Amino acid sequence: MSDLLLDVRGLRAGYDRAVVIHDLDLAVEPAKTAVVIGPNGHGKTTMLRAIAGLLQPWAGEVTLDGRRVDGEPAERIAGLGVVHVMQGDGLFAGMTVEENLLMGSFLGSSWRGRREALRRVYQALPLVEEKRAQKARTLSGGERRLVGLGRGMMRPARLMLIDEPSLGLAPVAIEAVYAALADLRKESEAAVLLIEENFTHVGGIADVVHVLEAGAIIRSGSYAELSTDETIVQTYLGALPEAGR
Amino acid sequence: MTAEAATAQPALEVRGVSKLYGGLRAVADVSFTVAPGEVLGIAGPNGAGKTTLFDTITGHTIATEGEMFLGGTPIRGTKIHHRCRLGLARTFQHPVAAETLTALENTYLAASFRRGREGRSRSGDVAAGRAALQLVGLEHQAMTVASLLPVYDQKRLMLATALATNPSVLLLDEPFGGLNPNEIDDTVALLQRLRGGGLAIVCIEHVMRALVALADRVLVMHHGAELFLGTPDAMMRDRQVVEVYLGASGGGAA
Amino acid sequence: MTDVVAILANGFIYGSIYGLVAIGMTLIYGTLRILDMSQGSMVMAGSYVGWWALAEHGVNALVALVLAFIVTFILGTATELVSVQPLINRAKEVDLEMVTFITTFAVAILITNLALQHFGPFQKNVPVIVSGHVELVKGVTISYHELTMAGISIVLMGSLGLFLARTRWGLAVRAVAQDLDAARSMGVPVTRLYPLTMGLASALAGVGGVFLGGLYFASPTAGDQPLLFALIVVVLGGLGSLTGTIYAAYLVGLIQAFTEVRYGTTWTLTILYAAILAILLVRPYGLKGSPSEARL
Amino acid sequence: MIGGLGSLTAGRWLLIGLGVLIAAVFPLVYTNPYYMTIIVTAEIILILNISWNFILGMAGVWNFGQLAIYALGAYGSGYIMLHYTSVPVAIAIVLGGVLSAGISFLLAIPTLRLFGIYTSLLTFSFAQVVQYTALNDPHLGFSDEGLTGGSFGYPAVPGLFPDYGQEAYLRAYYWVCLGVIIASCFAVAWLRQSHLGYALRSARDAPAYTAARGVDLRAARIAAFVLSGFLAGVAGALYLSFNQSFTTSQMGLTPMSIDVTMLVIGGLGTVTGPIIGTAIVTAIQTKLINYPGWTLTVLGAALLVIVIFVPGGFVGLFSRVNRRISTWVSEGDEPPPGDPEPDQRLVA
Repeated sequence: MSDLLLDVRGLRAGYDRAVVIHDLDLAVEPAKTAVVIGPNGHGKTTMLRAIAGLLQPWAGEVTLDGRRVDGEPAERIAGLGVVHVMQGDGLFAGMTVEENLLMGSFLGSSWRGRREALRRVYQALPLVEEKRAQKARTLSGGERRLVGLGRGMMRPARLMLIDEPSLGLAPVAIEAVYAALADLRKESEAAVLLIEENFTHVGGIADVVHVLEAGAIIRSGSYAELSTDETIVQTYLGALPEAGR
Repeated sequence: MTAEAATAQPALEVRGVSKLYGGLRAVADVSFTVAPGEVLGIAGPNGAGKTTLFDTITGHTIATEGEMFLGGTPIRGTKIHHRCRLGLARTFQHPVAAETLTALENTYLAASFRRGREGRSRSGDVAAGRAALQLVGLEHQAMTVASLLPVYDQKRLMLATALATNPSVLLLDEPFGGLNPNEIDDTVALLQRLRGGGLAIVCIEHVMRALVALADRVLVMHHGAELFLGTPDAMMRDRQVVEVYLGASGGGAA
Repeated sequence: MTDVVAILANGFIYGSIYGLVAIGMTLIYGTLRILDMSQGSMVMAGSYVGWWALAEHGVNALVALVLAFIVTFILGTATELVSVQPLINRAKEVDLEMVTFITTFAVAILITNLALQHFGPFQKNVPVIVSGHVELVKGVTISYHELTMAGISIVLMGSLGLFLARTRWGLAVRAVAQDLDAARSMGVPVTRLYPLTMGLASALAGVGGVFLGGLYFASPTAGDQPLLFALIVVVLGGLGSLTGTIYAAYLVGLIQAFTEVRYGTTWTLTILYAAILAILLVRPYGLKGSPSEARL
Repeated sequence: MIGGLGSLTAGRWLLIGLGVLIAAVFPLVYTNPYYMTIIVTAEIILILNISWNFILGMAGVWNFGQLAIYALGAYGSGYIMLHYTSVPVAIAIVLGGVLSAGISFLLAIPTLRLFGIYTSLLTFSFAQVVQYTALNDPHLGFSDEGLTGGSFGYPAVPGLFPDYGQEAYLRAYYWVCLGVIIASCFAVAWLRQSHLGYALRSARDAPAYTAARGVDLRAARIAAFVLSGFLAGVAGALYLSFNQSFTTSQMGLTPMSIDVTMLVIGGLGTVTGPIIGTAIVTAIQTKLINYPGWTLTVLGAALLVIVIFVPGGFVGLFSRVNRRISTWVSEGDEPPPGDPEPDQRLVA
């Protein structure tokens, strides 16, 4: 059991007494990519924020590399090698793209180390280098996601938490974001926990897929198994379309 | 929804409404009408502009362009409280009320501005407030301070204060969010009863099971614009909707 | 002609010192989203340190300034830990912006009256940092003390700007101001950053206090006037906007210099606050400020 | 019948009746002039605090200009007493209140366009302008002592009972002020349960929700400004009449901090809060009168401790269940660009 990178047991969390996550279990193996899908309003982002420490879980255990982290503040969990690419983009609107990236390596080592990381991200994401001097607020949705991702790559990570990278993006922008994700997975051995509402793009990168509904994981399996599974359609469309049967 | 209801004066008409934040088109040229007694569902992924559309109709945000009519009267530019008194009521995504007042004091205050209220009589307003609590099954909590109510009761209180203003159009923002199955069924039954009485309902919702059971028509929004407007069955068969929600393969569906 | 030179010279001097005191308030509003009403009492504390170091112990000027910086830095950090931090984790049930207006105000009352007990109500003369003066134009003289005050204020403001723009911790302060959750997930230790930011802001006011002590005197109420002026500057400049604060500081300095030459010192504050009333009527968020731009 | 005065239990009525009785009989028993002067002054400050508690505590409007409105009531009534001696003093005092109510109305118009900390800053600035104008007024040159007498104090005015002996004078003012206190407490208690009262309290708790339920927030808050302004003006006029003078030291940071402490210690937004708070703080002030600086140190510490550690009183009252919604209370206040669906992210 202890070889798991991230082990979530019986997680319970919510806002103002409104329970959103009910008794959730989830495991992520080192260097593997787990994807959690499910319709909106069922607790995906709440789960991620609870794991990342931005939200105090009400019950349950979150273990990272065998060490209990539930209840720890987000800044300490980040220090343990967790990178959280937030929903929307979580960029610092009033700062330039490069300043945003440098914030990504706030926990990084030396000045030189940060310059090196910057060079690496620019090489991997040429578009981000092009916009380096622009204020983040002037970027389009797709550009912001790429900078958010680039910022996540600025420091070595044991676990990357990525929150709906395709949110509100045009198809071409989604392609670019997922291409960057695929490259990222190739060269870094960090585990990835990615949540997504849109199911199809995850095929290329998901080692295992979990379906979250009403605050708990109801199904898990490989992308192939789940893509023909009827419960998925049930969860998403509320009822089986007659014509489809 | 019978034919003549469609030709009668629509309870709510929205024509070409847009909302821009800098370069971002949060709501892009949306139009629809809702007849008395009809339920229009609004669906769409996060960031599609649903709540922003609501806010432009209720006046919490100024629409950049477009017109809105409540039972024929234009409401663009009127103050929030005027729109309520004209018959437009809304709920919020999070249960909210005057938390230091009791449940009945909340519904009494709302009832004191209800549409078609004749003469100033406090006992009349209190009675209307109590009736609204009964409607949602909260009369036993009348004297409880709002902040002490459990979350489901707070959601019902918010609905009760909206109904206390005797609206002709009711805008619901994720009424089923965070509810368990039988709470969802109770709420659907209540809304069915209300629409029977001629109330037009517009409902943003993610819980598809409830939306499909309730809505006559569904408006699916994506990137702030209308992606689909039609019956729930047609929605499930529509390629674009399935793609936006499920992606290309759409599982066993289309 | 001499009037114009006097106005410009005095305006420059006043603007620099108000900038130094007000920039601390803007730094705090930018990061913590609160208005620190204890900033005036930090100026007062600085003036007492100046008096203690220079008058009582004849320490050299630079050491006195550094001492004031350190003392008020500690005082400012303590103020945050006592009057703001306990409220932050209750952000849900408490309106932080409003309640801290009261709690920092309470700290100001506390510090002012502790000074009153310890040092007594009488004004204490603080020696000037450097004596002598220079005559710019016939009839208009500026003391070296005032010039060094303006010089050091500009140096400090400049280095604060550089710190925020170039250093790792400076970026972190700006990041916290713009998106707290995102900054925390970058690993920024917010519970340590908030007190240190308030400490830094108070230290700037403390150094200002030593200079103002030299110009006027050290007394328990030495902080009241600077607080009133700093409030004017911060509102004029738009809360949270650094550059706006610096422009506003020199604008207020010039207005004060002008009214002093024309109407005498009595009407300065009245005219300035009337200006604030007018500004807030027309632009509810101050000259440069606006809801979404209240970022550093 | 919801709430309303009728809802007070018989026990509460007995308690109130007893309290009023004791207060009324008190001056017949106790006549030490030094302490009686302190008590009458405390009564006048209590009237001011009741007015401030109504706008700050009940209506939830961050008005830091109340002391200036209180002072303008004094100056207004003083002007009438001095220059229109035919007008009976009692009427002059009421007219002082009317003047303050008018000024509060004018102050309300700009203040209610602002949000958050800017409301405090605007009203605070208004108070500073009034204070410094009055301070410099003798040099204005209208007449040798100007309109307000500045820091030297308003020129002697006849006041209510000009020819009474000291003991009778103190007792008369004690009863007049007691009458005003009882009347204003009942008025506030009645207002709190009135339609306006519910609208104000609801607007304080959740502005965006209250507007969506048909309440005209602006109109309700302007009414609160005017009512609290009138009472503050009467308090100012009473102070001038009782002390025969009114100096600018009545305004400014120190008196304001003492009054805020009184409101907070007593429990902001409650009917009895100002009574308890004014009594406690006045007792502390009197006890520490010969230790300069100690009073305010103790009060500053008390204010800090109570605001932070007493969840019930002040802190709980100003809870914002969801600050994001309440900041959108009126048109034009847009969420930060690039964040079209801020609420969506809260749940999932």
